[in-house]
Order: sequence, then structure tokens, then C-alpha cells
Amino acid sequence: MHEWSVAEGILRSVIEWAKENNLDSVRKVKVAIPSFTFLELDILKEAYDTLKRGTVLEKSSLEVVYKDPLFKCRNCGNTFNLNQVLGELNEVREEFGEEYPLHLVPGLAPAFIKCPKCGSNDVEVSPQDITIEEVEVNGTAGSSG
Amino acid sequence: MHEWSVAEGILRSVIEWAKENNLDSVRKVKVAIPSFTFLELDILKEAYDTLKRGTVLEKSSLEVVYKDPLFKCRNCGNTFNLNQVLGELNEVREEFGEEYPLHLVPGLAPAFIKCPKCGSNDVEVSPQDITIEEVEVNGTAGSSG
Amino acid sequence: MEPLEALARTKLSNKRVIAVMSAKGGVGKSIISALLSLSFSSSRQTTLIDLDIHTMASTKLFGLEGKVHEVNKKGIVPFSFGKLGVISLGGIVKDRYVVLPGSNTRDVMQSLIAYSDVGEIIVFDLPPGLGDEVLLLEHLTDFTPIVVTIPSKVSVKVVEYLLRYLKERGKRPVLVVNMAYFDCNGKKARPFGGMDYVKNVSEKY
Amino acid sequence: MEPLEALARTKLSNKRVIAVMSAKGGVGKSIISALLSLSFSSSRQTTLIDLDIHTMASTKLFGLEGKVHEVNKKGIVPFSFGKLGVISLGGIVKDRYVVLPGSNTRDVMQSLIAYSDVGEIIVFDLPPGLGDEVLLLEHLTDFTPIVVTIPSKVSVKVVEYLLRYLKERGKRPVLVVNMAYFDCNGKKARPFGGMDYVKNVSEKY
Ligand SMILES: Nc1ncnc2c1ncn2[C@@H]1O[C@H](COP(=O)(O)OP(=O)(O)O)[C@@H](O)[C@H]1O
Ligand SMILES: Nc1ncnc2c1ncn2[C@@H]1O[C@H](COP(=O)(O)OP(=O)(O)O)[C@@H](O)[C@H]1O
Ligand SMILES: [Mg+2]
Ligand SMILES: [Mg+2]
Ligand SMILES: [Mg+2]
Ligand SMILES: [Mg+2]
Ligand code: NI
Ligand code: NI
Ligand SMILES: [Zn+2]
Ligand SMILES: [Zn+2]
Repeated sequence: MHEWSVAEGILRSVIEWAKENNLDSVRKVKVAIPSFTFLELDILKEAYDTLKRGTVLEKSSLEVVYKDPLFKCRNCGNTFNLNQVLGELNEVREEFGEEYPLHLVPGLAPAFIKCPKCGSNDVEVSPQDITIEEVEVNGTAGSSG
Repeated sequence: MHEWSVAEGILRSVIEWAKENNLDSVRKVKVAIPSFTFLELDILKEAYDTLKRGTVLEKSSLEVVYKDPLFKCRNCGNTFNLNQVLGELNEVREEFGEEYPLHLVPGLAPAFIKCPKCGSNDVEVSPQDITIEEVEVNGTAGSSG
Repeated sequence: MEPLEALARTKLSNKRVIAVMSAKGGVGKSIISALLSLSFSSSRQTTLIDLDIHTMASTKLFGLEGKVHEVNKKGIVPFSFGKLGVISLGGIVKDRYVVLPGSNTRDVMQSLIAYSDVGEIIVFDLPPGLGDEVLLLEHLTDFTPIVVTIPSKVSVKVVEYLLRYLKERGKRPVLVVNMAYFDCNGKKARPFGGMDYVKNVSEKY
Repeated sequence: MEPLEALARTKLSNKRVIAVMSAKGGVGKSIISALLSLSFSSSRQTTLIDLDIHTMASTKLFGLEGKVHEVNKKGIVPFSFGKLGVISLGGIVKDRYVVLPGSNTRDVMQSLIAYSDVGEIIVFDLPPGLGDEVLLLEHLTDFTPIVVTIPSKVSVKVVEYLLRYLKERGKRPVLVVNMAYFDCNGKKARPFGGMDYVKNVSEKY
């Protein structure tokens, strides 16, 4: 459900960027989302299309790409990917349900995902945030920092 | 003076790496050091050459490269380099003398270096640690992780 | 700007934002945040956001252990006590411990703020230390600092760091002295010492 | 392995390492670390390393404010009290406040350990929270945890997180209850409540 908030955040950041750059219409916004948040695309797009009305993004479409995280254990040096911790992740999802902690707060990943090799929580996760990858304005593409 | 400790750290990390890889002689070690620590090369090399005796590094030489840090302010987004904060840095060096805080603990950089644009201490510094860049073993070059 | 950052800023803009802070731990930040936000809520819609992600004291003070926040279109629904809403990471992780590298705390705090459904007055309960919680709040908004100390030498000296920092950043903090005395059969006992250190520091800042 | 990491590990290897910790702030970690290390130092060369880089309480407890560590070929020379040596970031930054993003705390703590000239027994005074200080120490050595609490509900519940974490990591902590009572004309006054919460948690772990 917090997909509505995510949509609002995306819109606000692009609106601000458009204002700073004196642009009055945006065609497309591409965002990247960590895959382990399992954000629901349908809801996100519905929210985006509802909330964009009356803004410079009124005629824009939203493209979403999922970023697969890479994990690095600072305790033993092991690097691992999402597949290697899917079991653990699914346990958390089962315990907490839809709004499970990493869905809402991806920065919590090290608190819930242990290194499969040494069991440590001392894990670096990259990337772990929602970012604007590209904004298309009247046929030209730019990047909002 | 803590250059002796740095030398010891370099030697220990390479000795361990050599042991793990069953190597009995190392020819050259290349380390990278953040330039704003102003480590003294003479002392570091003297310490290295003294402490290496009796180890697998006995016949090795030490090469040092300085890494210039890049600063990024998380408050205003400004990126800046060492030259832009040299004044501030020199004030700290004058106040504290030889063993000044960033010489000893480069991770303290954000506590002493403010963003020249907005004045915030919310500064990312990269790189800020001493790393082994390359180890040469009997003519072959490897990298100790 | 990142989406979550933009959202967090929006949530705090045009609000009265108060940060209860202290650099020192165990001086009463959480209890004072709780009482303060309760008192504001007698007249205005108030939200207490607990930023101490390791202790999550507000869930204990309000008896919310094990309770989970609902999430709707407006974001995280605060636990509600009349006009007071309480938001805590405890309501997201239930009663699990949160062990976390320091590099992640900023993102976690920012998510909490960005997704909160907030009232007109927002009170932040800060963790001890002088790190991301302060830097992030400074970045997001112009807050009013309420600095809490106890009379002891260690606490006052640590709080002085924070006062100095806030002063350099152009802020004018309110200083609260907690646990100043204990009622011992009508007489004031002072387990954490007299008010000398406090007097000294409050004259300086 | 990085050079500083290798050095920090060496400094702690074959030593008796004790970590005074608590997740909760203001429960007496620093004062207990100080007393404990002083008592060890009556017989053995002991080093107290203060890892609370924002408060640097040990400099206040030992009257070291404004003093600066000397550095020689063996590293940072501890402030010395008989057989006790005290190392604190306060001895590197003098009496300046240390405001620092969370992503830097691990490196700072690791540098302090790596460069310390240490004795046979090492006592660490930890900051509150459940972050890099614990993860780093676990990474560097097999320490003995001394967990400090006060009797209050909030403190005990927070300390329970830490106890649960340590247990899952295979450690057997010693629990110390501080500020249990106050001598009020010969009668025990208990400003932070009775021992019920403590009893409950100590039976569980
Ligand atoms: N004035 C007071 N009298 C008695 N106990 C107090 C008082 N203020 C705080 N406490 C108790 O002291 C402990 C620390 O307070 P807390 O609000 O958790 O501090 P902090 O948030 O600064 O770490 C808690 O157990 C709290 O209930
Ligand atoms: N048993 C005690 N009796 C009286 N004061 C105490 C006691 N233990 C600690 N204090 C005081 O309480 C405050 C917090 O203790 P401190 O050691 O700084 O806690 P921490 O390191 O856990 O934050 C300090 O001012 C300290 O002097
Ligand atoms: Mg980020
Ligand atoms: Mg590092
Ligand atoms: Mg608190
Ligand atoms: Mg302490
Ligand atoms: Ni959701
Ligand atoms: Ni030096
Ligand atoms: Zn690992
Ligand atoms: Zn800046």
C-alpha cells in the first residue's frame, strides 16, 4: 500500500527537478527499485497515474526497472546475491505479511539477511534505494540527480 | 610516528595473504594511502624495511601511491576536492601538530572538513582507507583482497 | 533529489518540528518526547516519530510492544492516542532486535519519516550520539532543538558538545535538566550531583 | 585483508578482551568499564579503550579533558594510571565535538584499536545501540560481553534485544544491574523501579 507514497515521492522529486530546470512538461520517468522490496507495480502505476494529474507530469508515463542487490559480508568477505538468501527472505515475508520490513524499509536489509557463509549481519547491500534513472522531456532525455 | 604501526599493518596483512596462498617470498608491495593523512614516506619505508626482516617479505620493496580523496556533500550535493578545503585542513594541522586527527584517523574527515558550499559536516569521503593495491610474487602480480 | 528525500521533506514542510536530543544516552529523551508530544496533542494533531532505531523506547513507554503499524495510501498509520500519533520502527519490526551497520541508519530514518502520515506538530525522539540523526534532520528541515541532560559532570560535558555544535549551526536550543533530584522523605536527594555543571554550561550557551 | 584490520586483529589476539555494552544509554557502561579496568589493573597490565566516539566519557571520568595522546613507534600511548592505560578518541580530537555520518564510525573505531598500544587485558567501553561497535568487535575477536542495565522497564526491554542477539551468536553474557537503589536515610529507594523486569529477563537468558 505504501506504493502510493512511493509514487508521491517520485512525482515530487521530478516536479522539483523540472521547476529548477524551467521545464513545463515531462514525457517519461524511469525509476529503479531494489527488487527485494517486492513493490507492487500495478498499485505503483495506478497511484502514479492518479497523483500526476494537474502537475507537469500529467502526460508522463512511468517505467520501472528492478535492481537486483549485491550483498557483501564485511565479516568474511563473501559476496552473495538475492537467490542465495531467498529462503530467509521468504520467511520474513511469511512472518510479517504484505508490508514486511524490507518492503517498507529496504535499508533494514542487514537486520534480516545474514551472510549465508558466516551468519553475520555485517552485510553491505547495494543498491538499496529507489532512484530516478531517467526523465524524458519533449523527446530529450536527462537525469535528475 | 604511527607510520611504524601502518608498516606493521601492511606487513601483517600481506604475510597472512601469502600464508593462505602458500607463497614463500614476496617481491613488491604496492599500497595506496589517502593523501590527506600526510603520512611520512621516509618513516614508513624505514619502518617497513626494519619490520620485514625474518618474514616472507624480507626481500620485498614497498611502493606507495597517494590517493586524492573526493568529497561529496549529502546535504547540498556539492562535490569537492582536497584543494578546496586545504585552508581548513591546514588550520587543523596547525592546531594539532604532527599527529593531527586526520593523519591518525582518516575516517574522522567529516568531523573536521565542512562542505565549502553549505557548511555541512554531512560529507562522504572516498577513499579514506589504506589499501593493498598489488603484491608481486616472483615476477607475477596478484592482488591481496 | 531522491524520491524518498523529496517525500520526507514534504512531510516536514510547514510543520512545527521539535527534536528532543542530547548526544548522551539515558538522560530522559524518550520520556520527555513522550510527555511533550502528549501535552501538545491536547490541542493539536501531533506526531511523535521515534528515531532511536535500536532501542525503540516509545513502543515500551506507550505499551505497544509487538504491535504492527498499518499502512494505507497515506503511508504508515501512527499508533493513536487521541490527537497523538506515535510512529516507531518497533511497529515495523515487531519486537525483533535491529542490528545494523552505521552506514544504513540514515536510510532507515529517512524511510520512517518519508512514509509517516503526520499531524501539524512533529516531535522527534533522537538516539544518543552526534551522527546521522542530527545531520539528516538538519538536511530535511529547520527544527527546534530541545536538549536534555542530567546534572552529572559526564552528561553535561557531553551535552556541551551538542550545544556547541548547534550554536555553530545557528540554532538556539532549549536545555532541559532531568533527574535533578529525588524526593527522599521530603528532602531533595541528588544522586547525579548538584547543579554546578549545568549552571556553568547554561551561562555559556 | 586490509592493513588496519590485520593490525587491529593482532592487537587483540591472545588477550583477554571484555566488552562492556548495553544497547541502552546512560545505564553506567562507562563508569563500570572504568571501575572494572581499574580493578583488573591492580594485578595485570590493562587497557581501557573507549569506543563511544561521540561522548568520550572516559576522558571525563579520568579527568583527561583537553589532554592529547602521544604517539610513538608502538602506536597511541595510553594515558597511564599505574598499570591501567586509557585510550580515547578524546585524546586525539582534544575537547572537540565529533559529528560524524554513521558510515564512518566503523573505520574510526577500527583505527583506534589498530593503533593502540595495549596490555594483557583489554576492556572496551561501548556506545549505546546495536551497530558497528558490536559487529566490528565480533569480527576482530572473541570477546566476553558484560551487559549493563538499570531496573527500569525500558532499559530491561532494550537490553533483552542485546541478550537475544548475543545468545544467537553463541555468547554467554554477564548481566550487571546498576542504579538498583538509592540510599535514602538507610532505606532503599528505587527510582528506576523494582527488580521484577530484571528477574524475568535473567531467567530467560
Ligand atoms: N525524571 C525521571 N524520574 C525517574 N525516572 C526517569 C526520569 N526520567 C527518565 N527516567 C527513566 O530513566 C530511564 C532513561 O530514560 P529515557 O527516556 O529512556 O532516556 P533516553 O531516551 O535519553 O535514553 C528510563 O528508564 C526512564 O523511564
Ligand atoms: N551507581 C551509580 N550511582 C550514581 N550515579 C551513577 C551510577 N552509575 C552511573 N552513574 C552516573 O550516571 C550517568 C550515566 O553513567 P555512564 O557510565 O555515563 O552510562 P553509559 O556509559 O551507559 O552511558 C553518569 O553521570 C554516571 O556518573
Ligand atoms: Mg541514499
Ligand atoms: Mg574500510
Ligand atoms: Mg531514548
Ligand atoms: Mg558511556
Ligand atoms: Ni506497501
Ligand atoms: Ni604518525
Ligand atoms: Zn560472512
Ligand atoms: Zn554542502
